[in-house]
Amino acid sequence: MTAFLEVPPLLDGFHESYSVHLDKFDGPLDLLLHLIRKNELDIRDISIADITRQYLEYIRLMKNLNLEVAGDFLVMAASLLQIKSRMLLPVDEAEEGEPEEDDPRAELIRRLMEYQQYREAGQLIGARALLGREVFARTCPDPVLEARRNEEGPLEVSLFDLVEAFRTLLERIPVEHFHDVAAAETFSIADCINEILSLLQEQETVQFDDLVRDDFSRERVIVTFLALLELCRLKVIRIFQNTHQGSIWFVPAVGQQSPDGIPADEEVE
Amino acid sequence: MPMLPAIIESIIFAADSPLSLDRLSEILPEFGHDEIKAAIAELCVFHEARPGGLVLVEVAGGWQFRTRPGFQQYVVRQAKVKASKFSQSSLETLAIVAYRQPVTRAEVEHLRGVDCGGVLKSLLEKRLVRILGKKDIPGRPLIYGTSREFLEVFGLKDLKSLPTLKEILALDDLPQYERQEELPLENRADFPEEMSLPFDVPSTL
Amino acid sequence: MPMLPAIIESIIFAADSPLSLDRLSEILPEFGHDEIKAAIAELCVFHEARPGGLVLVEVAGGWQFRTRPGFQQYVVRQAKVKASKFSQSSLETLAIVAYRQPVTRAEVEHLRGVDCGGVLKSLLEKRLVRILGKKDIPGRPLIYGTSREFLEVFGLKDLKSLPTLKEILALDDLPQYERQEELPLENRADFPEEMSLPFDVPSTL
Repeated sequence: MTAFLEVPPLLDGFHESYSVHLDKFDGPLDLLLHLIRKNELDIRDISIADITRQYLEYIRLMKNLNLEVAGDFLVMAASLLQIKSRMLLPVDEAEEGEPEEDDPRAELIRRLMEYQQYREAGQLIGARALLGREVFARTCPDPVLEARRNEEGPLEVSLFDLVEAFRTLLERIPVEHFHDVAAAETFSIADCINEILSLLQEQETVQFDDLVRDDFSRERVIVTFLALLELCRLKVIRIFQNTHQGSIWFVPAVGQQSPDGIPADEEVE
Repeated sequence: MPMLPAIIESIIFAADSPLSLDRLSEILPEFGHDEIKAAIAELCVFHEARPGGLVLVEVAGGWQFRTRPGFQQYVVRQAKVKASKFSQSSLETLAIVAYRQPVTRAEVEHLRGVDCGGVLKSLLEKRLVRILGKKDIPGRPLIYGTSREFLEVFGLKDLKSLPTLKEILALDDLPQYERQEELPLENRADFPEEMSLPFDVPSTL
Repeated sequence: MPMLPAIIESIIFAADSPLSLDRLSEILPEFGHDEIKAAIAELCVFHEARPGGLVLVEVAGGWQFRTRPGFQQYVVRQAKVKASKFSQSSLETLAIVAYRQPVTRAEVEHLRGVDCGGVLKSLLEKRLVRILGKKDIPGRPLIYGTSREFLEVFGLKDLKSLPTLKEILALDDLPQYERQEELPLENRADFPEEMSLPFDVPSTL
């Protein structure tokens, strides 16, 4: 895949008027496959030394042209050098300890072959007659059908739409309203409330222990407890304890209410 | 090269509005106006004569394929199952309820800045949102949360499976190392072109 | 009473999306399932054989009229029709999601060797990929799969009609992704943060 890359203007403006033809690669594996093909190598028996040298030359070229080199390319550079160094070591070096793969290249070769498989699959599906590219469907709504539309069909919306709607909303409003929305790394009270509500949809009663069984950390227990208190305060749940120091149980304070069940004067408040 | 009638057929079929003879002539400069006119006439006769479900008709000054009159009774049978699309306001409201539950109408309205009574009511009717209870503050407002149907519509196992905003935002982020790895410009300038790179171990391999 | 093939033709023509055989049977309860099936087959053959601009194809589990392949050069001339394009990275990513679903972003990135956040997001926006939920492993990462739109756009009957992956030759092991729980992120973590040039890394060599 050849692309026409513009060299971004440098501070000194020297390269400003330059542009070069340079093969553009969709990642380090793509570049490696290209090198293997160019050198007519067998993918199962690549010369790490040659490939590594050419790979690094390419990266250096990109750098000299002030093209941004993605971190992924650098990670691969490090891996190649590591493999190369391991191949320099005497073979009996690895006799102790856990059995290693004999060929230091094995993992890389496997990745390359697997990548090649998906790369080809991508080309195959991309070569199909695509809707909106090679073939087209009718875009004009049928007037007969349009006249009879109503809103009672199944709902069609994706999870991504929902989250995107939320994201757009957040962009509109000040951050302080949402300090707790972009959940911290840790388990938040809001998460825990969601979890409890979710559980209560499935079962009538829930035990405190069920909530902390998987993760009995101090943080989790406190968060869970606070979430329960909050739900209790909101009168969403009721809490029971049969014996002193016994299990804490809780049940929904109100059953699943149907929309018809809303009192007329209370209709959405 | 395909036949002109077939070409015109495909263009008219894919168009989102009726196409006039002049417009078709513009689109197909390699064909004469009269040729195009004749091809359209041929297509009209063909579709009218064959016992099919479509006809080519002239509407609003242009040509368009329509279902054959008399077939409406069949065509409209699918109308009632059209998937209902969500308006931006229902999506936003639903998102707030999903991410902030248990939540009151006042809280939803505070966030959206507009009245949400109608939207909430329609979400309740669609059973995506349910009433969890009443808040213990003056006025005892209703508290809303999402329903089991909500999970079903979005194909979620439970509320925990709802992607967090952070996870979606993370799709735009570059990986950590990519951000920190900006090469200082001075180094590049200092870097002698001909100098062999440290890793360029003589190819003894 | 009109002929069944003509009725089906008008219904499919009017529909917004491909209609399945089952759906057609529901819409036309007065006809037998087998009758409908035979009529569809007849329609397919008819449109394929006549030198017209449309064909009836089976996609995403249903039937839809589309312009005949090869006519795009004419169809796209209408200003409003914009031909969509796919980059190699989106096709690769899409292929991985299609063949490996449900799949996490980390798995896609491991297979491609590059960050895929941006590509995944644009595939989500194009509705070709959807969020299936979260994986039950530590960190609960989002899992992705392909959508119905993916089948429609790529003209596939179902996921089983994806082209078979070229076998990995001469590798004794079966695909290793099951074992690859531990994604090789160690490499990245080992990467010295303070390094100035990528080439300086192997100081240990």
